Amino acid sequence: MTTATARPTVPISARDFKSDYNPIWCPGCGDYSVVLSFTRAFASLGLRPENTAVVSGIGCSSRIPAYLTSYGFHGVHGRSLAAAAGLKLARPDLTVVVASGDGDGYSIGGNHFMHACRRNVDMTYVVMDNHVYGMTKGQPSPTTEPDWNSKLSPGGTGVRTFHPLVIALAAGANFVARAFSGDPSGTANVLVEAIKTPGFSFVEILSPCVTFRPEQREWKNAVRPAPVGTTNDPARAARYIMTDDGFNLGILYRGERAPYQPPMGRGNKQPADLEKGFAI
Amino acid sequence: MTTATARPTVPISARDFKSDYNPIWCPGCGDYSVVLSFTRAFASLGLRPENTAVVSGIGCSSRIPAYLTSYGFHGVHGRSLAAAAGLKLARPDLTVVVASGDGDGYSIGGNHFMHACRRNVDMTYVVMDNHVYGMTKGQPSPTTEPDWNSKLSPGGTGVRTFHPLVIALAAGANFVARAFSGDPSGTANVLVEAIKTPGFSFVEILSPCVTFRPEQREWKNAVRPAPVGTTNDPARAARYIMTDDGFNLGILYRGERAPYQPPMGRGNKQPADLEKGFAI
Amino acid sequence: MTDVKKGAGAAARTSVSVAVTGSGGAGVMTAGNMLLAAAAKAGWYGLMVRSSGPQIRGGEAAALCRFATHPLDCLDDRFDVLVAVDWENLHRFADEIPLDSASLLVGDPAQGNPPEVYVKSAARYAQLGIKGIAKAISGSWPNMVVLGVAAGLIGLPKDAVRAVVEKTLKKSRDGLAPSLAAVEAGYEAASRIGGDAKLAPPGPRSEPRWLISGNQAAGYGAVRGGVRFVAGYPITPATEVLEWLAPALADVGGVLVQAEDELASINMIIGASFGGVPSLTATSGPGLSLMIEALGLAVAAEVPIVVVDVMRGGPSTGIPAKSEQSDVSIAVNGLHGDAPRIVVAPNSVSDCLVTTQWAVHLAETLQSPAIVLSDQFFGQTRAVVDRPPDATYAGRRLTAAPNADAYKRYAVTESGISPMAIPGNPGTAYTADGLEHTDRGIPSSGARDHTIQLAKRERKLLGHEYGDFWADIEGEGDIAVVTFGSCTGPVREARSRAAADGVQTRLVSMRLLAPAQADRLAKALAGVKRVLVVEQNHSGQFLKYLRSEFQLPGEVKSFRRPGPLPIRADELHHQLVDWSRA
Amino acid sequence: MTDVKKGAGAAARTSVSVAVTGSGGAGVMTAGNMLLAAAAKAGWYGLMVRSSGPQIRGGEAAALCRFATHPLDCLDDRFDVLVAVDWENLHRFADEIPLDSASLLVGDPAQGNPPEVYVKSAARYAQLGIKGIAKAISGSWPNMVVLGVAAGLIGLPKDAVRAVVEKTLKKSRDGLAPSLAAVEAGYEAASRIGGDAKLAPPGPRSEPRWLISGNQAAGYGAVRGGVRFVAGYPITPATEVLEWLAPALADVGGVLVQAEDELASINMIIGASFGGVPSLTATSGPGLSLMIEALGLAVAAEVPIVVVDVMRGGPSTGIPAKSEQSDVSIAVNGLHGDAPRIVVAPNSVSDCLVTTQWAVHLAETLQSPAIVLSDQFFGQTRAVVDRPPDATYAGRRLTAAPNADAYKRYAVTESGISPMAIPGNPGTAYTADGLEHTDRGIPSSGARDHTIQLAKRERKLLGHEYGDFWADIEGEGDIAVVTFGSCTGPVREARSRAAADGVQTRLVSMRLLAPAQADRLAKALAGVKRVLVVEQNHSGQFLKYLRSEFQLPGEVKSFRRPGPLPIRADELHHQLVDWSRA
Ligand SMILES: Cc1ncc(C[n+]2csc(CCOP(=O)(O)OP(=O)(O)O)c2C)c(N)n1
Ligand SMILES: Cc1ncc(C[n+]2csc(CCOP(=O)(O)OP(=O)(O)O)c2C)c(N)n1
Ligand code: SF4
Ligand code: SF4
Ligand SMILES: [Mg+2]
Ligand SMILES: [Mg+2]
Repeated sequence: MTTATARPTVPISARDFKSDYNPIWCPGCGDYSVVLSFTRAFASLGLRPENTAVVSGIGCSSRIPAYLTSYGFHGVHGRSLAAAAGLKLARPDLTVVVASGDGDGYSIGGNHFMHACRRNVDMTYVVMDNHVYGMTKGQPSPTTEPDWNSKLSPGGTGVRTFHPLVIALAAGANFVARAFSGDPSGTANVLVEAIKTPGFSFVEILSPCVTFRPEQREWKNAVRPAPVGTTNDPARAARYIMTDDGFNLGILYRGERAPYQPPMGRGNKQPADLEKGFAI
Repeated sequence: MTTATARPTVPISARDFKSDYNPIWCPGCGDYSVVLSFTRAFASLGLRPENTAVVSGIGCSSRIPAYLTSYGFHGVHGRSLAAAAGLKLARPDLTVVVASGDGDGYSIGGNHFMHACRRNVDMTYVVMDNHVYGMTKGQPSPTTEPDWNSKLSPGGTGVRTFHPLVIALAAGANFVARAFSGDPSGTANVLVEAIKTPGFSFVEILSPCVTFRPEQREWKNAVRPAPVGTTNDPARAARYIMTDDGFNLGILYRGERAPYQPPMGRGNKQPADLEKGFAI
Repeated sequence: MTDVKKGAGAAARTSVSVAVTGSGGAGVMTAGNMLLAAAAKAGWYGLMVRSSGPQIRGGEAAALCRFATHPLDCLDDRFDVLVAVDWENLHRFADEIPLDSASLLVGDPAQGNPPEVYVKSAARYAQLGIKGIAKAISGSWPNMVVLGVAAGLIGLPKDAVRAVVEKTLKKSRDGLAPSLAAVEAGYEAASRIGGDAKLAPPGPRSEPRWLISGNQAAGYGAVRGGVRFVAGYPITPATEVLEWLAPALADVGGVLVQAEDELASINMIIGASFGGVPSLTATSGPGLSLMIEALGLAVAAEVPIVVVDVMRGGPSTGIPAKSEQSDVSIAVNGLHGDAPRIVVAPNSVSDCLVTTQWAVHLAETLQSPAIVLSDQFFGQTRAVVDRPPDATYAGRRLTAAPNADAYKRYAVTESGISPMAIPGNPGTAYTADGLEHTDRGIPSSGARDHTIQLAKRERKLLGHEYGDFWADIEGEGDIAVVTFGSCTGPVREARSRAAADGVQTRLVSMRLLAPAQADRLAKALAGVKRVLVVEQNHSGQFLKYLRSEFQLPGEVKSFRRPGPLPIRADELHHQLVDWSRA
Repeated sequence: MTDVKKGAGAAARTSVSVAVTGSGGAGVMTAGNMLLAAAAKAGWYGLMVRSSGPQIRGGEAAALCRFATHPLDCLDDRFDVLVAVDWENLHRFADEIPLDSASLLVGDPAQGNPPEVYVKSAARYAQLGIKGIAKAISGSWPNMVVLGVAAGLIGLPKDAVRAVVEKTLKKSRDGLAPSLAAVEAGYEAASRIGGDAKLAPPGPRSEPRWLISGNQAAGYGAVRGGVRFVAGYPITPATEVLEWLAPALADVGGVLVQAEDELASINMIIGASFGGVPSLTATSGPGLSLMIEALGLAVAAEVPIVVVDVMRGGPSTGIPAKSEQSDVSIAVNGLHGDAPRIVVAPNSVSDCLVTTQWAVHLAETLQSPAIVLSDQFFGQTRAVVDRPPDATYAGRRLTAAPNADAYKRYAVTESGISPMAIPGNPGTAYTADGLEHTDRGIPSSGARDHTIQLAKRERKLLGHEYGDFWADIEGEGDIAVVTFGSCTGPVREARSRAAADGVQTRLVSMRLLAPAQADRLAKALAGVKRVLVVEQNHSGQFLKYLRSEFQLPGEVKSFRRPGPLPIRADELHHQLVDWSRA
């Protein structure tokens, strides 16, 4: 996180980060609480709407920017991390948070995910994982169980599920956590730490799709705080995450990699100075 | 590997798999020997040119199909794995090998790499890694050292290198190996095992770019057989690979996942039978 | 305007339009589907368009139905009957469900007052305590009452409705009886309300009929054309093509894979087709945009593939669930380099079948990518159609013989088509290439090879004999309407209304957009003094394309409007009549 | 045809073309670059095109140079002098380096015989033991001998050549003396060979001159226009734009990132520009194809960005290192939905600077994506140019004031341009959206919002006053040549040759392709009876585009040919003269 240039004059509450636009989500969708967690985290960090930007792709989860009062960017499907990296590199003074879904982030957006982890630009990546494409009405995503039946994959895809946290670690993310939308304050706390940690922070939020995966209502009984604390050893974290059942919550890894710094010259030349190279 | 339907009548030698078209590569390029390894592996497996297909993207390394006598597909940059998966799923009787480079495979093609590992279609993926974009004359690739100086990244990218073998394991590849183009028979042997192993096999071949990375001529002094044998435990393999220096050669992991089987109905209906669903 | 069958009495109409609306959970789509199924069963034609607000689930929804004694290709200009379960957000549908003084509005006064716009429409307002009726029948739902009301108002035989309800609810023994009772109560209410929205009796059913959506039809057309490999990535409003194909392909021994993205899906089908298996994908605008690079590969490497583009509102993510014809430019022009391709457009729900099948045939015959421009209206509309004819278009690729002498994959032939060696064929191994190449397929940057191969790829498309299927041409007269796709339905209706006013017009509904058929269009327009070009987009993409390829005769007018509202027969009718008198 | 300065004696020419060829390692590019630098130093104008075979390194290569007393925008039709270090694969360059009976071929008989095609050309063959001369000077290389020969033959002052050699080799003390000796030997040989290829003395140097490639010029134009963020992915022949920008941006406080692919690079620049920083990427056909989806996002969300497309041979991977103008269609038409965008094309190497700067200005002013259609010829040609004027085009985006009352990002204004709130600005937080939206930016699928926003986005481009810079218009006469980009150079030369034959023509070199400037073109073509449309592609993409947007007056002819061979002034000259007499 970079401190906003304009210092807050009036304290800002969570409510100030909500927008007046009504979500289009189904009643009971897990994503409602994620909005709450975002606003709480922003308020508790003392951010200001004008210095905060939330970037997203396409999907139910990706609709979040419009429900917040902050600068928002609702781009195309799967490319939110690229847009966010451009924004943060061009405007290092902003706090940049990216909101995505398991389809947007791990399927079409998978390459940017890996490379964002490597590049380690200072921003926070939040994926609302419901193991399904909600917006397009119920197709399997990379995190969907191989035997989940759907119209597009009768009898299941038969494809191994994608382990986002393992990939994030393997690719070099600097902060890896899992949260549950049913616990908005726990999620807000994780978001606060994610935003505060320099470099690329990845937060996977289990967020039920009550319409196409009604059985996910049971997730509230499955989640629990991870029995181990935060480690800064990627190998240890990998070992732990590879063997967990996907329901352990908390900050599982926090590293110390310096955030990406694009090559900078002295930066004090005028454009006309560049002409010297052409002169005969 | 699926056995070719047409049984070889005449034994085929490695030479029969070479084409008469002259490579465009620079003298001394590592990729020359990879052609040799391909032809030897194909011959020793008793494959036939007509039942073998080599699919590639764009890059110096991706030029390989034309230098072989087998069916070849030289597609667009970064998409070879997708084309190959389509080919193999439509034509399970063919032996499908994919040839790529570190730019083609890990940068623009990174998403297909991850998802190919997960999907586990029965094919072999060979990446000729020279830690540079050779074809476009010397830009950093994901495996390039962060401090390698180039015109496009003066002083280096500062970005952590990509660990292809770790990612392959984390994503679910069923066979993971490293080879060196300077050892064509060792490489051929690895290819034979990769092709024989059902599911998605990944072979990273260190293949020097003598033009843009002349220092890679020294690789021949750095490589050595891996001190550990092949394991079928992905966690063990991951631990080992994460800590090696990138120069240990051999088959580092071989799993037992069943290859991807697309959903199949009874498959015995006629198109007209499908009309019943529309009838009033 | 609603057609009235001559001599059938004022109350018996050949076409009736009914909308059923309600907010989340009211089940109006179910009611609409049952109405359609019952009408189909009873021998009428009909169609139903789903319309809903932006909510994923639970928002306001409308089932827009039209029934008739003849096949239908579009909605009518107005609705005869609107049955509203409640008034919530109904005003949002005002443009989509126009009422007038001849219309009937049925609604529940317990829910409040009808929206202002409908009060102003002067439609007759019949108050009906829908929720109350449902409540009185324990276990029943308002939508079943509505089903009965609507069916009763338009004169659907009760048997047909009962049969549909029974079939739908056969698994829920408890639900059936109350539902039937609710339908019964609806019929009673309808008879009290009365009105003149009764359908004329259906004609004899000469041929088998289907109830099908354009997306299903496209899927089946693909299978009939020989497609046995499909890769796709979900996107509204194309997903149903894939969802229909998934079990269907499995049944006929084919394969469907869900890809990680559209880049993968199109490259997968190119790989599969290189392997000799006719292949297809379905998508919409954003996905098509991602497929542009690989479409060029299919052109250069001469690999046949079909891409069904179910158009929606653009640009960018645009309006995902609504119809628009705004992907014409990208389809006919959107590749880098000189990249000839085939673009076809079905012009009715059932034509989605034959045109997709034709696209497969053309792609295979010409070893070229073919784009099928369908749209959300076709794709997601369910319609009662005559079973389409068994078209003979079957993919037939010119393949190389085993051990062909000195095989040249890109041999320069007179037709431009060269035998393609399919992997497995001995003695003809070659490398397919997106780099410019010699006739053997060896990469070449020489001017001669480039010119020869560019000309060959152009020639094979230009030289093909596409036959009469290139367009539907109807009528005579010196005014011609040139259109394509889902505008064809309203144009057809407008033409027959204009004819009733004594204004004769021609219709050219182009099924083959690219390659342009200049000579054929010139012939079709011979003697024409005025050309009206009709399309559903903002910038006149179709007209611009026509201008770039043809010299349109006489005075040319553009009639266009972007989605989501359909172009109506009524406005076209006026345009034609006014113009004829100008 | 080579211009001869009137009164300057038969041997003093205003333009001379020299090619230096050799196989791998012969150093012909170095020789060519030194020749160009020396000519520049001595006061001539000139340019050099690199041509090489498909090999990555070590294949045959040619430096195609032309020198003149006036600025140059293209190669000549033929070469006056060809100096060949060896004959290997020289025949491959036969089309690119045409010789005729007035040409001089210098080569080494020890390497064998000149290729058949050159023997047939009847060029004078001067035998010179190039390798032998080099061998005799210990530590020297044949390419330095060739440098001396070529410089001597065209009359470059020895001082200038020496100075360049000294500067280039200043770090290699040992290499300098032998190189200078080899150059000296080359000069001697040249004086023995003689010939009439001497350049007329250069005119006075009025303004500062630069030696620059089009790709560098585009990069500098971007910086001058205010671009401070660039993301890109390497691709031939655009990489040098990025490579020039990497250190340059760092120097002026900007940022360049190498992205993982083109999807990332364009989305990165959209994100950065959303953040208020003018942003750009550079690519070629395949990359542009991958950027199509996000270009639509920039249209819909109204985010200014610039994409420099350095065109190469297409379709698909095509011919990566050779020039072609075949991305016109995709640039002007290649987005899904109704997506107006800006397309500009520089028409000389140095114009790459000003036109790119203008593109940044237009993108920023109109909050729209702008595509710059450069090509491989411009991009990779190094040319001596007059320092371009200081254009005043600077990106100026209309931004929102802090705490703007009830801020509406997509407010409907008369111009269509709405103030854009830049993150950091308090009280104007909004969400930029690729979904169709209301004026506030709230997603909307309503017909009204859609029509309003489509019209607004169209209006802001159509209503802008682009000024005279939209095209370069020259001359009078009832034959007009309409062209763009790198065809402009040969057209200019052809026109002046035609004028010498008494045939007056007009030139319209369009710099602004989209939005189409119908009124301006009509004015430029007023009174014209014949229009020749010149472009370098196979299918006539530019002509088709013109036809789709304009009513071209009179008789229209298309003059086109795909790459890689350039369109030559000579053939255009004949076309114009023949046509004027037809
Ligand atoms: C290029 C492109 N392809 C496909 C789509 C259709 N699409 C919209 S959202 C979505 C998936 C969303 O899934 P996820 O990211 O998991 O979000 P959720 O709706 O489950 O929150 C898809 C495939 C699109 N908009 N653009
Ligand atoms: C879409 C697209 N983007 C960029 C390119 C340009 N390009 C060709 S090869 C290449 C990189 C090749 O690197 P690598 O895969 O490592 O192969 P190598 O040449 O090193 O063997 C690039 C960027 C292209 N052809 N297509
Ligand atoms: S479909 Fe699922 S993810 Fe989307 S809004 Fe409804 S419950 Fe939420
Ligand atoms: S550039 Fe490098 S990778 Fe390419 S051919 Fe030359 S040595 Fe090989
Ligand atoms: Mg999801
Ligand atoms: Mg490489």
